[in-house]
Amino acid sequence: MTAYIMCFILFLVGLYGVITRRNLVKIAVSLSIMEISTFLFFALIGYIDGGVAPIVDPADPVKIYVDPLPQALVLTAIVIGLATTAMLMAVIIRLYRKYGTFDIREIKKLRG
Amino acid sequence: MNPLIPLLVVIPLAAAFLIMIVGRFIEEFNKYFALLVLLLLTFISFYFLCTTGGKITVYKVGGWEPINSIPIGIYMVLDGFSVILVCIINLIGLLSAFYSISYIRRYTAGNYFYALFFLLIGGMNGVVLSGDLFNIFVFLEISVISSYALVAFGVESNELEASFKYQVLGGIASFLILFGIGFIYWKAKTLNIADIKSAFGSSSDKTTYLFIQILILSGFGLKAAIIPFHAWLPDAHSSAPSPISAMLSGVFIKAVGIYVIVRLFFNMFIISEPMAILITILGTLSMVIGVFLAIGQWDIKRLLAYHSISQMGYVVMSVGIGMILLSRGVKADIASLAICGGLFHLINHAAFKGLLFLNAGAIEYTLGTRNLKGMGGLAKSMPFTSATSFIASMSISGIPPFNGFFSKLIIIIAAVMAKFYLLAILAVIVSIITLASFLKFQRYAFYNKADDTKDQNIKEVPFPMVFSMVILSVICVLLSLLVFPEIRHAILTPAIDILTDPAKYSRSILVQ
Amino acid sequence: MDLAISIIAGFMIFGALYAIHARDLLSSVIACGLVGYSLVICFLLLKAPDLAIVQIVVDTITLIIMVAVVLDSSREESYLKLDTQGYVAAVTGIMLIVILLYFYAISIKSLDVLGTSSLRMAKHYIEGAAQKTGSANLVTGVVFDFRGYDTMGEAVVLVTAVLGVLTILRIKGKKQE
Amino acid sequence: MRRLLRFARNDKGNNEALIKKRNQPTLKFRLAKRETTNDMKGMTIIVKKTTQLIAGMIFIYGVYVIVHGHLTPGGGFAGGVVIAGSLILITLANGGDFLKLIKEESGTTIVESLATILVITIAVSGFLFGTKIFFNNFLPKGIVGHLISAGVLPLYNIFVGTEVAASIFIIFLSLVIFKEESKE
Repeated sequence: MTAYIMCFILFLVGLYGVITRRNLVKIAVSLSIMEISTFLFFALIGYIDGGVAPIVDPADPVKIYVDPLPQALVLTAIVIGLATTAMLMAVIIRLYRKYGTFDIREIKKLRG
Repeated sequence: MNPLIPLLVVIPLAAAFLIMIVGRFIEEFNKYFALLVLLLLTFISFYFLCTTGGKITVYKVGGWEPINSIPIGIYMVLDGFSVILVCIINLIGLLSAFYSISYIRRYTAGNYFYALFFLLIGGMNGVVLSGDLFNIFVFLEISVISSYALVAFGVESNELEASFKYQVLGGIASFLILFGIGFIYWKAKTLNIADIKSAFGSSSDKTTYLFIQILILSGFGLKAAIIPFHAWLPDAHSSAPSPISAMLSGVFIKAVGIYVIVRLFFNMFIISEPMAILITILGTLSMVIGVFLAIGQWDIKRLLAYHSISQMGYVVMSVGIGMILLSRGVKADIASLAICGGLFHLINHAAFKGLLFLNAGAIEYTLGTRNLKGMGGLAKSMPFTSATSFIASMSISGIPPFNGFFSKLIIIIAAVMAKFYLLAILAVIVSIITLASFLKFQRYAFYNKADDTKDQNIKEVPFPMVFSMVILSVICVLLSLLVFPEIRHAILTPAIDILTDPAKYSRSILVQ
Repeated sequence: MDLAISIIAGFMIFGALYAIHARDLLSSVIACGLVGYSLVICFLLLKAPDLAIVQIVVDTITLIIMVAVVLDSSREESYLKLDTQGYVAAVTGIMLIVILLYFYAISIKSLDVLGTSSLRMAKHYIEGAAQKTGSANLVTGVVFDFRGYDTMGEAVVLVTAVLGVLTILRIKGKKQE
Repeated sequence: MRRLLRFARNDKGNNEALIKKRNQPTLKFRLAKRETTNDMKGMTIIVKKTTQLIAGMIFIYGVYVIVHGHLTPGGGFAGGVVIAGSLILITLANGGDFLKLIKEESGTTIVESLATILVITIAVSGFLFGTKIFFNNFLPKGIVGHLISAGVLPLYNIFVGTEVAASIFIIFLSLVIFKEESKE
């Protein structure tokens, strides 16, 4: 069970970063750390001891396979994560061109 | 297996891509095509409203039949509760699209606007019609990502900043939800909502359930902007173009926030008293704090956005009262009354908050400002906007002939009958403060003397905008008909039955 | 397996902490990329080669996009003293983390231990699934056949992101009056 | 990473002052200075030629992953992402103006919209032909382990692969174009 706890600690590190950091890029980095920990969590759920990767070999069919469903979910979630990161980076680059800084406090100050 | 159900999701998604391809070559294609498609969708959804009634229809995507009564494919579920949401989404969507015909002329890239608009609608339809937990997440992401882009549609600095804030909080919410889904899969080994209910039913492990419920509640609570999670809403809803604000505030926070919370906590989890009390407290807090935050605002759209938080608080509170009573197993009739009030108010809120945001858009379109202090005397020059916004303001603050009064009345009666006197008193006080706040809005915007410095050629907004506002105000008046038992029985009772009888949903899905 | 994954996850936590606290934004971004690459190793250990292929490329692309944004700037995180709001955020953050972690550690005790997962929905994705879908790769079978509707949604999410990025990066938002 | 840095620096054009300012931060690379005297956009000819070779191989690997998606690890998403990676590699090596970038990058959007619409069309054709069920695998399944088997899954793989590659490449391009445009 240590692996599950480490995985959740990673999630919390990301959450801590989002709450405390005041830099746009750092916030994006923290979000992507949360994302990574979630993927790890799903992969851990599906693992079965002694299982093999879920690819059927017609010649030798009797085996234990790991659970393919969480893997399919992560496959979907990875691409969704890429989409959200791209959106976030687009807004960040736009904000940087407007204000010339990544610091969220200065942006607030400039906006007044 | 009604073959029309997937069409509600596929048509808007396909329309978005068609607009991107064909709209490149044909000018003005996007507007008329959008109207046509939304008209079709509204027609389909009202057809469902008339035919669904009390039965639950399941559509098995891919034709995968359950094995040993364990579903293996994705289910789409249409029942009395989701059909109400489908109608709201498509109807408000149609009116907003009609309104945007003239409103969006000031912006560049109309094709992108309509494509994202359709993705927003398709995503929300997908969320509401889905019976599978991960599928809800995927469609939620479609609608949420398109709303990120639509909030920043004007690419001014405040819009970008609002979008950034929204994206960060929305990102946290998404990962909390995803983690919660992982937990549920770990515990139940299945993703179908009805099947999760039956898998959960056998074991009793309080701590794990509580943790899962808190993850899910905070995730979807962030999407629904219940009070400790509300920080993104005023910025995002006030920066978006007005038709989009109407969509976001009138429909979006309900479809991806309140709907999913209610659906999961009534039909998937075992109703537990601590969670019910927590939900009621959160609802009450949003109701009270939202309205106090709204008083001090001078920006119209921010004021309306804070009122959204407060009005959603009414819905969450009354649903929470129903949950408490159900979890205690007493007074089932009062529980169904409370839930009825909540759903009624949810429908009403979609109508009048959509209308108010459209009014705000009309004022901004004419004057170019959103500050209440810079307005005045608009009642003469903009009669339609003034009249419709008067109806909406009276509706939201609960003045008798309009719809808001009846739903608030039902909520307060339910709270009194369930012996939550404090909540009833708070609801009345909040309603009075709402009235004061909207009287201020009316007075400063429409009835005060206009500044002499302003040029006097203020005209009424173009026809499409007027038309949408008038239709919505008619709907506002008509919705008060729902208070009559016959009509209420036809529309609201199927939804209430599904929520008050928790086992019914899972039972009737698993046998199909 | 538990031990191996824990060690890699520990490394990932260090990487994440460095990424959050580094002064130079470029190092921060690269540390985040390293965390992603460690995830690839975890996927390989957990017998998920499909995920490993996708993650390694997606991580590289994310890294390229992030570096492209960071290199365009002054790269230094401007060092301002924590104001009151910052302290409040930090304290609430740490309290929240401790509570959540404690709660989590209690609540996972009753669940399946790593490696002993039982199957309910996924049982039929494995038994005879190759004949049902005709695909030897079970993950592809699940992604495109049993849960093909999800995959359509996912393809649409990616397109939505493209439209969103193109929308946000327009030079002019409003027409000149 | 090093290539990327040089690309980003070169991207700035030949403005000496800018480059000096660029060089101030902590990380320094020796190659960067030599390149500023080079008139060509992008990286050195060696890098370009090598990249062309490698990118072709990566591209073919991506196609392989897509086509064998139902037999070996990988599939539409993995292969599409690999193809996008090869395209991005070429763009990075050759510099921004290699593609004659203009504001409306119309071509790729159409490809990607069309690919998605084709995925939806196949889904709906399952709806029409295959006993009225959305997302039905209505083609004959074939023998497990053969290249042409698994009904519509290879088709899904191909279209999703195209769509993913186009989408990711377009996201990258739009960021690059934006940097070019907003410089003035």
